[in-house]
Amino acid sequence: MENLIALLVAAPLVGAALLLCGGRRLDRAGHWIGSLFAVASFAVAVVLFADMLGKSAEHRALHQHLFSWIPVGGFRADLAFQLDQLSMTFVLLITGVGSLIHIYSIGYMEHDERRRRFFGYLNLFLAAMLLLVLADNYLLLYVGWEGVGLASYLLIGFWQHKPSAATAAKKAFLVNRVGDMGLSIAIMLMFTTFGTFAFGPVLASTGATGEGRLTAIGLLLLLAACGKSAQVPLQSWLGDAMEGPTPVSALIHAATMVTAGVYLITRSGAIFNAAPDAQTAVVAVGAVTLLFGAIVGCAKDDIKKALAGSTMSQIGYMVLAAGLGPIGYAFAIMHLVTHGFFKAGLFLGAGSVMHGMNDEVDMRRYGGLRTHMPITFVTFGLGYLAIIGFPGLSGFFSKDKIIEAAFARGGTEGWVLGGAALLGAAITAFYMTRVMLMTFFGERRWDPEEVHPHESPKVMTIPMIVLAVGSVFAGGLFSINEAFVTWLEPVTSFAHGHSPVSAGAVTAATMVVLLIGVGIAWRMYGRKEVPAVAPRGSLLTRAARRDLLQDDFNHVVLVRGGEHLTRTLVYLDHSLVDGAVNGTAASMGGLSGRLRQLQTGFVRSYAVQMLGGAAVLVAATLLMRGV
Amino acid sequence: MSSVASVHSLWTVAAGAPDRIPAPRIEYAQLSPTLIVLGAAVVGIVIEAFLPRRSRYYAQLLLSVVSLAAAFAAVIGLAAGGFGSSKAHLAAMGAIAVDGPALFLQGTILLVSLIAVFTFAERRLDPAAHGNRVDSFAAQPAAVPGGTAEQAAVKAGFTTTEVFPILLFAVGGMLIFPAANDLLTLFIALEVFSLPLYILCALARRQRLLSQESAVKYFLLGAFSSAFLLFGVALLYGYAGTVTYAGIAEVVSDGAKQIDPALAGTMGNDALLLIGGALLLMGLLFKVGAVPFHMWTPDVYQGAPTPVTGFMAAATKVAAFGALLRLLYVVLPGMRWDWRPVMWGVAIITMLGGAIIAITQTDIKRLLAYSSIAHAGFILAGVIAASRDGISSVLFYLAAYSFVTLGAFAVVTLVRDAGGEATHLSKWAGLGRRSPLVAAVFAVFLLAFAGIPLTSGFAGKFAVFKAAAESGAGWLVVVGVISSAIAAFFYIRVIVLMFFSEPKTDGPTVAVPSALTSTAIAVGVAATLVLGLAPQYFLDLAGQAGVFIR
Amino acid sequence: MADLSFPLLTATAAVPAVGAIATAAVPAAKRTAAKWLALLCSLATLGLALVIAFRFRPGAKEPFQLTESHAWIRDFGVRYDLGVDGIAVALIALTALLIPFVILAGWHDADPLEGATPNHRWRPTQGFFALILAVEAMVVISFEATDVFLFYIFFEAMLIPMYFLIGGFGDRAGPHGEEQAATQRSYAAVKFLLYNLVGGLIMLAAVIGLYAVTAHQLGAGTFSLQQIVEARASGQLTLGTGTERLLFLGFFFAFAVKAPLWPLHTWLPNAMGEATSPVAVLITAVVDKVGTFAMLRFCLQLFPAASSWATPVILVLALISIVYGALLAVGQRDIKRLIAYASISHFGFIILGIFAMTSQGQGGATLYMVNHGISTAALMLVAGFLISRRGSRLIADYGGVQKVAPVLAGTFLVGGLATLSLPGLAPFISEFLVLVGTFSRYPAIGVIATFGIVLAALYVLVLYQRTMTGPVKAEVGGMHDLKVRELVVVAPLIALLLFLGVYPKPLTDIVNPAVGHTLSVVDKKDPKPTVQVNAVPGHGRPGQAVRDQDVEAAK
Amino acid sequence: MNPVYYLYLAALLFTIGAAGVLIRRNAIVVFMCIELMLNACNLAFVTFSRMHGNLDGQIIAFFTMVVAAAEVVVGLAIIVSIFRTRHTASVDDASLMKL
Repeated sequence: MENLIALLVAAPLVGAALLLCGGRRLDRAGHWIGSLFAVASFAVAVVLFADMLGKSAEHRALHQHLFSWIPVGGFRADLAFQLDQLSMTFVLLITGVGSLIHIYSIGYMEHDERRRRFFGYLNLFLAAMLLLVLADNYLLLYVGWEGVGLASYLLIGFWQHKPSAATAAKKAFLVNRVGDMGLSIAIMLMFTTFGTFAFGPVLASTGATGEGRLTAIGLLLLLAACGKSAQVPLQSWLGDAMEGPTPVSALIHAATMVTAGVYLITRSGAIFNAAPDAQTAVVAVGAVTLLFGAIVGCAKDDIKKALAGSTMSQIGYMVLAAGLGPIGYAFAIMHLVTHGFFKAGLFLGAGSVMHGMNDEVDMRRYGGLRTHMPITFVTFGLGYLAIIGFPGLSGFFSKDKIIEAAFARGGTEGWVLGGAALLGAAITAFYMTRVMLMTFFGERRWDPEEVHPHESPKVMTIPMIVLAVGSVFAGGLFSINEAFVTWLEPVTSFAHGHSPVSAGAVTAATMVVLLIGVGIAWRMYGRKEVPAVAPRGSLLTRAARRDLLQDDFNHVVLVRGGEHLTRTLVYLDHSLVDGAVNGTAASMGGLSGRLRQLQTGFVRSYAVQMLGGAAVLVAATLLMRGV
Repeated sequence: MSSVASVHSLWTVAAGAPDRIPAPRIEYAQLSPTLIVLGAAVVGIVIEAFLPRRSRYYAQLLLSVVSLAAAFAAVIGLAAGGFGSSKAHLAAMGAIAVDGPALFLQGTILLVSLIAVFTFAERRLDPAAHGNRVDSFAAQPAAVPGGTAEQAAVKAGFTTTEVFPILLFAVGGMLIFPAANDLLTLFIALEVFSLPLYILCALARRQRLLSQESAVKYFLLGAFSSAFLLFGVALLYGYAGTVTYAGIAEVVSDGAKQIDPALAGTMGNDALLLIGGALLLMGLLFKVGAVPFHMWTPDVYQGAPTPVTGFMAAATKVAAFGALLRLLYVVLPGMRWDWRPVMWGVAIITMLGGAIIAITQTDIKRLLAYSSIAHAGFILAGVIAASRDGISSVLFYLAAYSFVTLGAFAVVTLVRDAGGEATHLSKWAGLGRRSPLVAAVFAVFLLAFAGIPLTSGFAGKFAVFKAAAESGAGWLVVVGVISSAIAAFFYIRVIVLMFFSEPKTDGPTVAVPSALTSTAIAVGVAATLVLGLAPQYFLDLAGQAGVFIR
Repeated sequence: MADLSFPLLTATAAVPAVGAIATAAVPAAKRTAAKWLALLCSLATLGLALVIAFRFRPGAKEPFQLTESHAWIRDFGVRYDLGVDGIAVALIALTALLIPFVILAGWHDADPLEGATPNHRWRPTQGFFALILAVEAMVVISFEATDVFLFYIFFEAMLIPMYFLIGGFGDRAGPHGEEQAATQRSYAAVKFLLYNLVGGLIMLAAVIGLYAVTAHQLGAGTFSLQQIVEARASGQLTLGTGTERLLFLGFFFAFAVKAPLWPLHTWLPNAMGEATSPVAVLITAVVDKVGTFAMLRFCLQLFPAASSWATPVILVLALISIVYGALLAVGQRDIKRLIAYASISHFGFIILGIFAMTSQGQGGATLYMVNHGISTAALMLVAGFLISRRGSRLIADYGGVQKVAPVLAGTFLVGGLATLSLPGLAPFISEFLVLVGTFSRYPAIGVIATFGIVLAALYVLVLYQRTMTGPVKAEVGGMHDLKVRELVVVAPLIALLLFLGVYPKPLTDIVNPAVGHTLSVVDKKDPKPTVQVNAVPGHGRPGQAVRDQDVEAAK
Repeated sequence: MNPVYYLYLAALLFTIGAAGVLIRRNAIVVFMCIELMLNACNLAFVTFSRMHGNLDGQIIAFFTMVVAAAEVVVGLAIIVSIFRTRHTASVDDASLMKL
């Protein structure tokens, strides 16, 4: 069985190679090839999953060792895979959602002459992402980690002729690199501490080393997670990433890649459990981000950017949960999966809306679309209900558990985190309702002469429907006598949190804040007419539109500062480092010119100098003897 | 009082038994190289006197080549006869040493001169005047430049074939110089090879004003320095009471058997020794062109006819350094601790001075002159080593250097424009484009000068620096290395000029030489590469030759 | 014994040398023939290099294999000693591998300009390819030399052909016309030569010093690396601390200029900027490697004590090179200068790895030499193709190339990604090893060096964005995509980058023993991990951990 | 009378000669000064010969005279030819080559 694991990665990789090197002759079949390999990978995943279910919990972890990758001295990295319940969950999510989005893209990218390349990139992404979750050591994980970064770079900048797209792609890659720095240093630290960086030994030996090192490793891993999962302070790239085609946003920047950080933290649970300070940092980041993203989400008029804010915020929930330790890991992953469904669904919905609206993204130019694109409306609506945590839908189960766990952290910390989570829930309800209302309800704010909204073709709607189904039932399914938790427990270890407030109270509170959020949104956007041009808005609103000025900060401090620094260095390199050498040469020349003057051309001056020389010679000789 | 008596006894002895004066013994066989050359020179004069003008050129050429070749053969014979090592001894009643260094240097000088004769005899480069081929020497040196007499001479197709015997005389002197074993012989040899050179300098066909000026400068300064040298000789004689190297050395190292009271008076007086030694050194340093006695070098090199310059630059240096070595190693080893520091200073300022001043030169011949000064400095570093390695390394360096120099100047004769040789650097721009072969050859010589590996220049430089370092002169080596870095700069400048700059439209033409100059250049290149790639054989030679007889 | 067998190493150097002479001798009219001749010679060399790689037995005890030894200049204690260790084999293979691509890429670089007056004497094309082969020969032999003097000679002599390559051939008509370009070229060439010559001459002083020392203590002066190392090990030869340090500095200076290490780097941007891109590749990918290689082989092995004495300073300088080079790369307007500064940054990594004195560091540094060679070659050659199309080196003159020439852009991107050492491509492995190796001994330095990977991403992506993406510039519009010849050049390099990125084992197997030997000579051991883990080989199951002191107690 | 005085005289003459070389412009005079220096050397030789009571010094003196004569021949030839070219015997005018 374990020999199939490599197949998971290989299939999309082969697809990518074919499509990217195949050249124009594959243009017509390109998208089918791409989807085929994606589906194939999904099929393999299902097979493996079935096999895994057949085994008892302890013996589910599979392992495949291909070959020794980098053996240098004591440093040995293997190309080996590890498929346990955690990886399995991700594999299913990635390949499943991935396949759906491949299919969706067939329709969405129909009119793009570079469609073949697009599917090549998508396959490349799948391969990298699978490598990330299947690696059995941190270095291999790092390969996948940067691989998905590359894929995301290529896909964000897919429409390279748009400078904005190219810039966004670059920004995404650079910000991620900052995170990657953390990961690589963490790996070095593991190597110097444990002499290895394979999951097994490292995670098993955490007890043997001091807490200081573990905290350091934990914080470095957190930095990596922040980069990849767009957590504060490295969140700035996600909004711009929406420059990419919508399927990309759905797959990479909602369902899978951005959740890699959560995977990393959960996978490294043992380290964090042994380093409470690191955990505190994690929950702090999570709490801050979930609010940050939510607030930003409220102010955006660009439907994709609004969803991006929401993604940020939802991942904040997951990180928060992951930071809570054994009481949270399982729920983090669970929310991750459900989120994968409904957020992907929402994005695909948004894509389908744009598809029908000539790629218009400004929600202020939408309105009253529910009649024109019913399927999109329904699927989007279900996704909406799921995300705000409407009772019975997936979001409800996963998010509710996280809030509960947050309180369960105990002490003031618990209250603060719980409060934040609740507040987040309220804001989520608000901005999602806002999106819903502005898009599908109210009067139309678009010109029927120019745009003719229409429902998308089947190849696009079917994936949306599937995802909608997922976002409705997944949560409930998982929660049937804690199926999901028990499934993950061998890997992440689970502990019931003892929350100061009863589970029922938490649920009630969630319901209340949810209603408040929806209510406010209804008063602002349902009752009143939405202006086609954004009003100036309050200070907070304006700040939120600018991502709470965090981008401007980056621009002023990092970009400008960097430019000045490099310019100065270039100048110094020329004037100082180079100048020193040239100066020496020049001074040589000057000296030469001066000495030349001695050669006056007059015999008698020569004679004088000879006489002088003779005198010196004699004097020196005498001095030597001291006569 | 006693001195008077001794002088008186002198007379009585003289009067008493004349037969007691020993008849001088001359080992003709062992002096044969010198004798052959000088004899040939005399014959050359006779030829000038009696042969008709037409046939003189060929007769002279033949004579010089044959005689030089014969002399070289004689040197080889002597060396093979073991005179270089086991049977080394003093000939001509101790006046002339026949030993390793002497033979090695004589061999080098003879080869160099042989090649120099080829460049002297070159008659293809200058455009034929009135249907007669002309070489680079004035038709009628006595005539006023541009005057009617000169034009007549040119019309008549006169050529100064006297240059060959004159050259031979100079060579004769040079052969004696490094072998001279007493100060008198040293002085005479010096004059014997200097005077002909003065004349040769004045004989250029083109730019005769410069030529004459160089001659007069060379002459006056040369005479000036030789006066100092002679005074030094006098003082040393005064100190030691003898002029034979062995004798002086004995006195210097207080090894004199019986000290007669007259000697005791002066012998104690080190001032005589030191001043005399210093002046003697100065005379020799002048000949090798060491700073601060180098002033004549650039002017003379520039003004003299290029073949002569090449000959001077190569042969004079060899001879002078030979003499310097013998003086320092045979006569003054006892006072090593006095002259070594002084020579340190001289070597350093010579290396640096030559290299630095050369940077801003604009005339190729002056450039080479300054480079020769810098090289003198490098060789001095080897001289200072004061070890057997030092001797052999210097010998090797001299051999290597002289061929490179000769070749380089031979190439200079090829690059010509309306006014004769185009020696201004600006004229050399783009030479590599116009005639790559010549430029490449010249580049090889320049790289050898710069001491780039795989050329003889590098092997030589390494040898002398190695010797110096082993004798504890590490910092001298560092200075040498730095100055060769500086020197590299201007050699490279010339290469850049030749290859990387666009040729000028009114640029010079490269004359196609006859077999003579071609041979000279070819030999130069061959020597440069052979001594660079496989120097071991020659190092062995120099190594075996590295012992002076005293 | 070695003398009886076929002199493989000599042959490997001799083939290109002879080829150079032959190529130069081809008459002016037969330009194409010269090109093919050169290409064939370089391929033959590649063949021989592969034979070396296969004949080489990584496991063997003796440090050098395939040795040849002949007397050369007895008076100088110089022997013609050749021999290869793993590092040398890897680098020889790299050299032999790159030269054919260099020749192929420079196929038309030395063709006489259109409308130039035919000159039957002036044969630039023949010269160009002959010089490239000459450089190859000298580089190969300096990798093979186990005699310090022999190495030095070719280390120096190599400058001359390089000098002519830089000064004699450049991009057609730079921004300010041919005249200007010519002057800049000769300036760059002279700068290159003087910097390296000064370095070499200072090294010469040290070489002579070394001779003096050996001659003084061993009776006869010697330059044989092994002999000296053994003598030092057995205590026959003992250098005074001061002497050893002076000699070390003399050697290191030359290599640091060649490498180049900050602040001796300024010749590289000029040289790479002005030279044609194949020659630029020759400089940075092949010739400069001799410098870093020599640090590893000569500086460390001849002067272990002095090396570790100088390590702190050198590490700091290397660190400066890494950051400084990267930052200046970001600030460049000229594509080739940008790549040059990037190389400076990379050489910083190599030197860092060498002087980290850990097996990961030095193994990584060796891999880095190879990988950097390949990646820079890929990037620089593609850049050259780009420049040859537009006739400008300024980044600002490009834009939207990706639209008109997707393949060119794609290869350029891959080259760039290799330069920023993306995992999956070869450079990642070497860079990570260097970082790990450094980190395990000097954590702070390792961390700072890691910033380099962010900066690398910055300059590569900025370069790509400005040239390839965005709206198509008018001048770029008519640009045609890569031709077959150009694809033949680039594709194999990229394939190699991928292969070595996924399966570097063949390389590491060759290199590791050599690195081990070097470290043993320097007498350094890898730092132990703080926790002893009996790692279950590549297995997910937890292995139990024991504290260090328990291990001690167990003993 | 003490022969050392002759040495002093010789040194004096030599110095005068040297000074003359440096001071005088006319080539002929410069040349005469050099001859004076040589003669000073001769005086020194003879004196020392007397002091040491051997004949070497005197013999050398004769050689010196011969050499001096030879120098005159060559020197005058050169000086005369340059005079005929430039119509001046001033050494300072012969300064075309410099720097």
